[in-house]
Amino acid sequence: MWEKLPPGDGAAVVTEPSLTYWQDARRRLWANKPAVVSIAFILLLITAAIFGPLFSPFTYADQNLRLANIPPAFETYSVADGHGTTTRFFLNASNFNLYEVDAEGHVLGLLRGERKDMLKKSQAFEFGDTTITLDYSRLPAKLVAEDGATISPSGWSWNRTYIFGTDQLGRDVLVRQLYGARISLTVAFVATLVNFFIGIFYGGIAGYIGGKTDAIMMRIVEIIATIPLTLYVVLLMVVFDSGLYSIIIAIGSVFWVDMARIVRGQILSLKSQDYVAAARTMGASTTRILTRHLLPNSIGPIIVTLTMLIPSAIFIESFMSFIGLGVTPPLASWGTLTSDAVETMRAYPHQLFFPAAAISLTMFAFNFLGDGLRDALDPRFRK
Amino acid sequence: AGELTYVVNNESAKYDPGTTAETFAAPIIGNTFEGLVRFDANNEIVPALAETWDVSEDGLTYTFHLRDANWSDGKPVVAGDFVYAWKRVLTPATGAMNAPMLFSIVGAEEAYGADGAGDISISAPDDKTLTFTLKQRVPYMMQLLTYTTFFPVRQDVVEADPEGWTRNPATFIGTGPFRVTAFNQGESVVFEKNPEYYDADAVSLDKLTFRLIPDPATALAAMEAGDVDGIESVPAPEIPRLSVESDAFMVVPALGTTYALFNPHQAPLDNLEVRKALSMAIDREEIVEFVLQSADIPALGLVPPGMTLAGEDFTDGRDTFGLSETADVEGAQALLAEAGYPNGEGFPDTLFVTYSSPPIEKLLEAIQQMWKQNLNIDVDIQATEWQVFYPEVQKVEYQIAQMGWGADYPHPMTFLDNFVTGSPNNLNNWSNADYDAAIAASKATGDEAESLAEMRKAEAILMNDHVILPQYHRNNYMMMSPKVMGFWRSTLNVPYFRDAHFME
Amino acid sequence: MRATLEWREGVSEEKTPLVSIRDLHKHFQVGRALFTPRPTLRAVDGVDLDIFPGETLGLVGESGCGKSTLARTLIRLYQPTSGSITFDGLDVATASERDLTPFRRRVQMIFQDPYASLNTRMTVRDLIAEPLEIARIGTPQSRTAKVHELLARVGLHADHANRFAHEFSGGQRQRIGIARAIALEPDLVICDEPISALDVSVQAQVVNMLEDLQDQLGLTYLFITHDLSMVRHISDRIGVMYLGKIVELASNTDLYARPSHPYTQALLASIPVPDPTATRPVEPMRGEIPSPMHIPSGCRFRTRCPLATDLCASTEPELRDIGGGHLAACHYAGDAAPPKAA
Amino acid sequence: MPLYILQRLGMMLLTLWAIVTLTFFLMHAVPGGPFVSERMLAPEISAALNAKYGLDQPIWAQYLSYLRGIVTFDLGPSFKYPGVSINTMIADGLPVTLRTGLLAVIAVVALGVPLGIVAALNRNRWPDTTVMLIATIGVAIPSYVIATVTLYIFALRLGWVPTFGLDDWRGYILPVFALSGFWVSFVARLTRSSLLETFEQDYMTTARAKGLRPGQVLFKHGLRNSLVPVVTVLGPVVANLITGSFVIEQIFALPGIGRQFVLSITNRDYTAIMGITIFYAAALMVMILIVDLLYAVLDPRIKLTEASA
Amino acid sequence: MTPVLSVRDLTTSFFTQRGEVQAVRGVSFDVYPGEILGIVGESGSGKSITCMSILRLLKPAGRIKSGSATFDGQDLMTLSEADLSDVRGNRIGMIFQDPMTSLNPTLSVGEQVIETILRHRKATRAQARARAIELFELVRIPSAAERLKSYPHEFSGGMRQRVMIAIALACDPKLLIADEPTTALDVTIQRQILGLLKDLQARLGMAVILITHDLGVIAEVTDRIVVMYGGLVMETGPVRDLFARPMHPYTQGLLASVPDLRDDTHRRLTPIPGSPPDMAHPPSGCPFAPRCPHAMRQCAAALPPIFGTDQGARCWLHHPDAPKVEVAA
Ligand SMILES: Nc1ncnc2c1ncn2[C@@H]1O[C@H](COP(=O)(O)OP(=O)(O)OP(=O)(O)O)[C@@H](O)[C@H]1O
Ligand SMILES: Nc1ncnc2c1ncn2[C@@H]1O[C@H](COP(=O)(O)OP(=O)(O)OP(=O)(O)O)[C@@H](O)[C@H]1O
Ligand SMILES: [Mg+2]
Ligand SMILES: [Mg+2]
Repeated sequence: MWEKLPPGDGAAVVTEPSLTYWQDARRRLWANKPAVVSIAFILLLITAAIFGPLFSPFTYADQNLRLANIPPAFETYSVADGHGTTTRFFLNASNFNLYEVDAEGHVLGLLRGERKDMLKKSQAFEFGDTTITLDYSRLPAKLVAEDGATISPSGWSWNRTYIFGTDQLGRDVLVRQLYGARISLTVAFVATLVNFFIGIFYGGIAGYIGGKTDAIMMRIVEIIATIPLTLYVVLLMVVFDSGLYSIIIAIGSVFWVDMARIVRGQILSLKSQDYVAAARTMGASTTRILTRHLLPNSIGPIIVTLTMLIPSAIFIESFMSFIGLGVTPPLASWGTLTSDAVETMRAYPHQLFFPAAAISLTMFAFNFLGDGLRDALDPRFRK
Repeated sequence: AGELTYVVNNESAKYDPGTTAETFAAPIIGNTFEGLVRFDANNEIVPALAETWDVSEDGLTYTFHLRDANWSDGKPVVAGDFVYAWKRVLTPATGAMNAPMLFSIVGAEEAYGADGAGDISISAPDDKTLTFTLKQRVPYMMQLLTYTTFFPVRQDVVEADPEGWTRNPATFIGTGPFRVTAFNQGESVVFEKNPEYYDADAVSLDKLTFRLIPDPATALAAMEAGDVDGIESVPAPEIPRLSVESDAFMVVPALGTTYALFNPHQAPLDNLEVRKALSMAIDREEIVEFVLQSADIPALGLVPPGMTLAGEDFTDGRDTFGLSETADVEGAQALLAEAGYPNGEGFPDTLFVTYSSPPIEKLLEAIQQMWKQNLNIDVDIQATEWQVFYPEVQKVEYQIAQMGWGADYPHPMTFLDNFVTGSPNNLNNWSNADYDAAIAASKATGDEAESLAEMRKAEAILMNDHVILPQYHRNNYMMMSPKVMGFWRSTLNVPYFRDAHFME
Repeated sequence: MRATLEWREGVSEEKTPLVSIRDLHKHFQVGRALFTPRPTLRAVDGVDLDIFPGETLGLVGESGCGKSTLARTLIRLYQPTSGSITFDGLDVATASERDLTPFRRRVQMIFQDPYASLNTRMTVRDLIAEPLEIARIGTPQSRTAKVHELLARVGLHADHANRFAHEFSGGQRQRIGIARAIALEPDLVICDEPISALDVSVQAQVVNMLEDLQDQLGLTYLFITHDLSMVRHISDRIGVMYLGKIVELASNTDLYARPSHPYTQALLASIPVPDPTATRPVEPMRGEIPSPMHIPSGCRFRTRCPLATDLCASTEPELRDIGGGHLAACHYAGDAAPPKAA
Repeated sequence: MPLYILQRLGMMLLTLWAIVTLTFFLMHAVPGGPFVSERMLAPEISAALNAKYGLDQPIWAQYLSYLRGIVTFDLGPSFKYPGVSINTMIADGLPVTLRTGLLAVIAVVALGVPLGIVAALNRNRWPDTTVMLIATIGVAIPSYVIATVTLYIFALRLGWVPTFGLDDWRGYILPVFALSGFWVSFVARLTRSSLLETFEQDYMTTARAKGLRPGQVLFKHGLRNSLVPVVTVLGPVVANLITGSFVIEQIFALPGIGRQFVLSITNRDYTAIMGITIFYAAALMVMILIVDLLYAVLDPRIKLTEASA
Repeated sequence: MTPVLSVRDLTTSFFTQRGEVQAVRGVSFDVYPGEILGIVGESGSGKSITCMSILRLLKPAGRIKSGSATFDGQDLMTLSEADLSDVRGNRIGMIFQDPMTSLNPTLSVGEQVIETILRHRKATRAQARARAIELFELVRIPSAAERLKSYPHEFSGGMRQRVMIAIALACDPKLLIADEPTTALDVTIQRQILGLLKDLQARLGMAVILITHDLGVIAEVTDRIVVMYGGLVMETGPVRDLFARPMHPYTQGLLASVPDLRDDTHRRLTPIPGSPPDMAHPPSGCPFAPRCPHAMRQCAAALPPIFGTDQGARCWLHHPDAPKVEVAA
């Protein structure tokens, strides 16, 4: 007990594996549940966008005009024709059409009745011996049996044929959305890249070098920010052609100015820090000081800005498509799906809901991922 | 008595009756100005500032006898006002877009070419008489005279401020049932009853407001919330609901046809069989019922129904030109095969250009898909701004272009004239001597029935060549509070509030 | 045991200085006046200094007298207001940032404020390896090995390589800064109070290490400190700064044996002794400390100098050799005995 | 400082000139023209119109005469609206746009910043999550959807606000909400992220060690040091909001210059395009100058260096 | 006499991705009114964290696991945040070790002093300003009035440290916790500052906890010292006794490391060999054992208690059964 301790004893040497900053950051990112879920979501989305349409009987262009504006869920009615067969159908309350469905909720087709009676505001449908009248003289429209009794729905069902319903031309909203994801995600990706490689560095260089360089660079930003985008896009469209390629050029050439300004502001307030001075005394190049010191320390605003700019890019794409630069019909992007659906918002809200939800969910994923990245990149944040 | 607010969706840039060519100006000018004659609620020509008129035997010389009427500032309307107004239109410096409407008057076209100088056969023998002579017969001259270009303007007012007089309520002096009390640009135009109007007793409304609400959805909300009394249009997806739900909903036939132009100078559309096959392959009934979801009329010809000549509607008994309201898929496929593209094979890539407009793009997508399904051919759609689209169409640099035409005056000629060789509106450079001859013959005759026959012949020539792809004939869908009586909207899209009044 | 650099025995004549500073000024505009001119602060106000290769030049002086500013100007973190700095033939004051690249590699600095000078988003490994990376020395693995070696030298664990600066105590951060500065084995290390935050044992360890490096590699140190015992221990020559100027410069033995400027004398008299039983003379210096915004006329120390005369108020004393290479900027230093020296 | 401001103002003129020049030639290079209308014009009519508005002149002559106009602050007559000068067009539309825009700016600051603070203070707890969810939806849903949906719910269904116009104060609620939604969300997120960064700084501990009240710690020490990115965003946002939004003015039927601007582009109303662009450019540049000056106020370490320095 | 501050069994850990870092492992000491208590110890031994824990100023990753700190009869560990803020900066002043990052870079130094005064004293702005000028003069900042307007980055390291001192002294605290307050100061100013502290101690009965590495300063101004190592108090006692007869081998090593001012032979300094323990994995026994020249098996096995009363040391050597070794410094 009291004898001398042999040298080397008593010092419990536990060595941790050596991690670089990036390894460490990765580890922290994996420990962040929302971020991991977001990554999974984004990957799933990309996979679905690439392979999803293969599993659908429809393409983005396949129309069935008779099945236009069908909702994703509906209340079903059953009518027996007196010969042992029952017909199940549902009523689309916004266009007063009846659609036949099967027991699982597959849409079988439009039921044709007599010509609509515009005066009495009613339409009769015959099912074998039974006649049912659709009475829409008063809203909500109701179905009336021959004896004048109102028929009530027998239950409700999801739409199994068109899970997200159909659009105004009877196209499958889900499939269109999956195709739209390809475009919108590409746009988001391009916007991110542009902001990363132009916006951040442009702003970083302006802020870090300062002086004349900064003055000139920021004036260029002002010019880009003021020249009306529409004019610019129209010109681009005339010079190039419409299509994804031109959108990339359009977004690439103007879509980074906000980021540049934000980064410049950050750099201005960071560049007087001692650790920057230290890096300079080590002979670090401007690029290195920017990439290793200043930008990582500006990551918070950068990520916030990035996650805000992505949806803007998605909607700018739809605006560009509207004036002719961008996706050509019948292809659609999330942006064009959304803006087209605004018109039908009251009658067929599902057409707006799904693309808007897709964008929102994706933004949630980007935000959680962004937050996770930001936290992972900042060792000072506690878990 | 009463105040009425009516929503318009667009604002016109120009309210000068002589110079403007904008349809959006019509509601304002139509209620503040009257010309020699006007339409009544049944689309019949009735006297306005002219009490009576005589047309010479050869149909070339018109003489109008004016009634005692005043301008809205109290000065009497004289024949010289018309002479001034029309000659002003015929001065290029005025910048009147519709000057060519007057070119059929003797000397007018020449004067225009000479900067307004020269003899034009318009004259006012006295304050109450206006007379002019035409170069050739114009069967639709009376209808034309209801157009704003023929309205009188006041020389003193116009000359005092040639550009600005229409912007200032004090100088915006007209001859119609209302006069403007405020121009709120971008917001509203407010009118009051014009006490100087010759038929002022018939005018009931004290105050009329045209409120600009550019978004039809907002306008509908305003209407449904009871904030306004009438709206000019309703969003298309709401039509089924409104048509059953609302007693304010109105369908107003419009003299308009929506069609696409085939460029007969570009392969593969230089082939009549191809054109006809394309036209046969679309299901116009489905388009109207499911794409437009409206009460529009599937179109098989150029001229819309609703124009009566010699007691018959122009479209009565019209041929179908090999088309049908539903698609004739087999016929179309056969034709296409004949043209060398069996089952669409080898059909070159074709571009269908249009202007940016969501409903039109939707329509085109449906057509695109019908061609794909029925003929197995691929057509690309390209939508661009009107400003980009239209110049290209003018240059006839397209394969298929979406177009449409609304009548300037309720006469088939407003449609048929566009396809005469050399017409500025002949946007596919189609030229057919027989067609030109038939049009000329129709104009030359003084016999309405013969004129009608010639026009029908002309339309058949055009349609059988299938250089246009008729889609549908338009209606206008609007709302007006059921409490408002006496309001009507003409087939030329002008809402008239002259007789409007609130039901007690 | 290490041989003192015998600079006095004519070495200085043979050796060309590594760094040669002439009449260096660095002035700042301070405060934030939006519309009036901002007052000028003369932080470094005419410094002449040579640093010879292989020596340790200690720099002491009152807090706020411009030591850090001098160091930062020397390394061109500040653009000098006027004057010249020559490093091994390179005109540092006017060189372009590109021309400075080799200079940057050869000169490193330990910052007075360790935490602020460490990027909080880098692990200690990355921080210390950064100069190596910039100089493109070694592979990532060899750099990590080097980092571990450096950590051991400054008394930290290899494990610490994975941590971030905010996880360390003040002294530990300081040691990270030291490790980083010596990583490249530069020619000149500017040490701005490198050891003040360390406990004495670690101080000893670090100082020993610095001395070993100097022996092995012939490093040159500019050693700024307030610790007069340590500066005496480590330096070959010591410069004393007062209000933006060097007022005395001598070899370490000479300075302690023969402090010739009244400020130096006051300084030496104030050293605390690690002996609770020792008694100390009364406070050696009184009077207002002048500010670098209002530097007194003539001798800048005169306002607090017990010996000040009219001459001191009118004429600024030159830094002159008072014998044996011992430089002092006092009219009465050396042979010129003060008139009323007590 | 005064020198700096003068220099910046000088530079502004130069930038403005560059913008004017670029926009002018871009605008003329783009297909279409002010007289392309619904239907075809006879060639002699187009010629007459072009002559009337000087469009028959060579482009550089048009450019020079335009420049001559703007140095006298005359933005010229509208090509599309005869009898309307661009000066009056802007003067007429601006009050409406300014009122909604400034209210939106106030909303952005008065909602965005506090929401960001609340979120930061409750990091990863429910108030934070709630604010961030709303903020995410706020950027993910475009303003035209927000405008249409809120109009439907609050104006039509609930009848709380008028369906159009600004005739009473309630009319402002929806346009301002739709205008500011995106930016409130953006500013809230920026504030939050920036504050979290600041909270990690040592001087925040010092502020607490001094016994300052939580509010003082937060606002004086925390917020001020977090404002640089917020201010960076706010500057251009102010310029954007006070020059109006097409979508909002369109949907809520407001007679502002935002809609006018877009219309002038679709109409190729050359002088109007130029005029509103110049106005926007000037507003933007002034705001950016203010932002740069604010940088120096917020953070004394940021030096405003004259370009000559 | 009752102590102004009585710290008992203070235990603080940091919870990092790598696990728990036990920075302070049960520290107890008392500070009496009018006393200057010195804390010395290995760099990283937990001195600063102890002080921060007393005022509950740790960054979120750090957590006080147990212990109490009774100040004026109140346990600071259980006080509400609002009540604690009345104590902080008012009755307890704190000087942080790192003056650059501890000052707000965007506020003028004057403002940072003035706001403290305004927070705790009923004073007008002008009065507070006057007091700030007075404080700046006390800490020997030249042109005090003018330099109130300066920003931290315009100050030298030592000047910033003096600003921190001015802030801490602004409200005449009963207890001053000074974490290396004079490291960046030259000896003349250091003396003046220490003189100032002594003066306040004498005049106002202010108690001071002084952390420093400068054993000269310790010797000169403190009454008692606490020696820390590895998050533990290793030795405590009156300054004279401790310097004369250090009981703990670590204290002995510390004293031996100081260069002798009177020596100019460039004798190599004698640091304590080895390196301090990693607090993420503290040894179960005496943390100094691996470096201790006298280490015994018992040392590695169990943590020693503090032996001794007035002067006490945490070392098994002082266990009655332990073999006696020569422990002269
Ligand atoms: N960036 C700056 N702007 C304005 N003044 C400055 C700046 N840096 C230093 N000063 C001023 O210059 C003087 C000298 O400062 P410097 O940091 O060189 O002192 P120092 O000798 O290193 O002091 P210390 O020993 O306290 O660190 C001080 O009065 C300080 O206020
Ligand atoms: N945020 C943190 N996360 C993890 N460990 C920390 C953190 N802060 C401090 N530590 C650890 O706590 C221990 C005690 O630190 P403390 O700052 O109290 O040391 P100190 O005695 O003040 O040393 P010095 O004299 O060097 O300032 C150190 O080993 C340090 O590594
Ligand atoms: Mg310094
Ligand atoms: Mg410490």
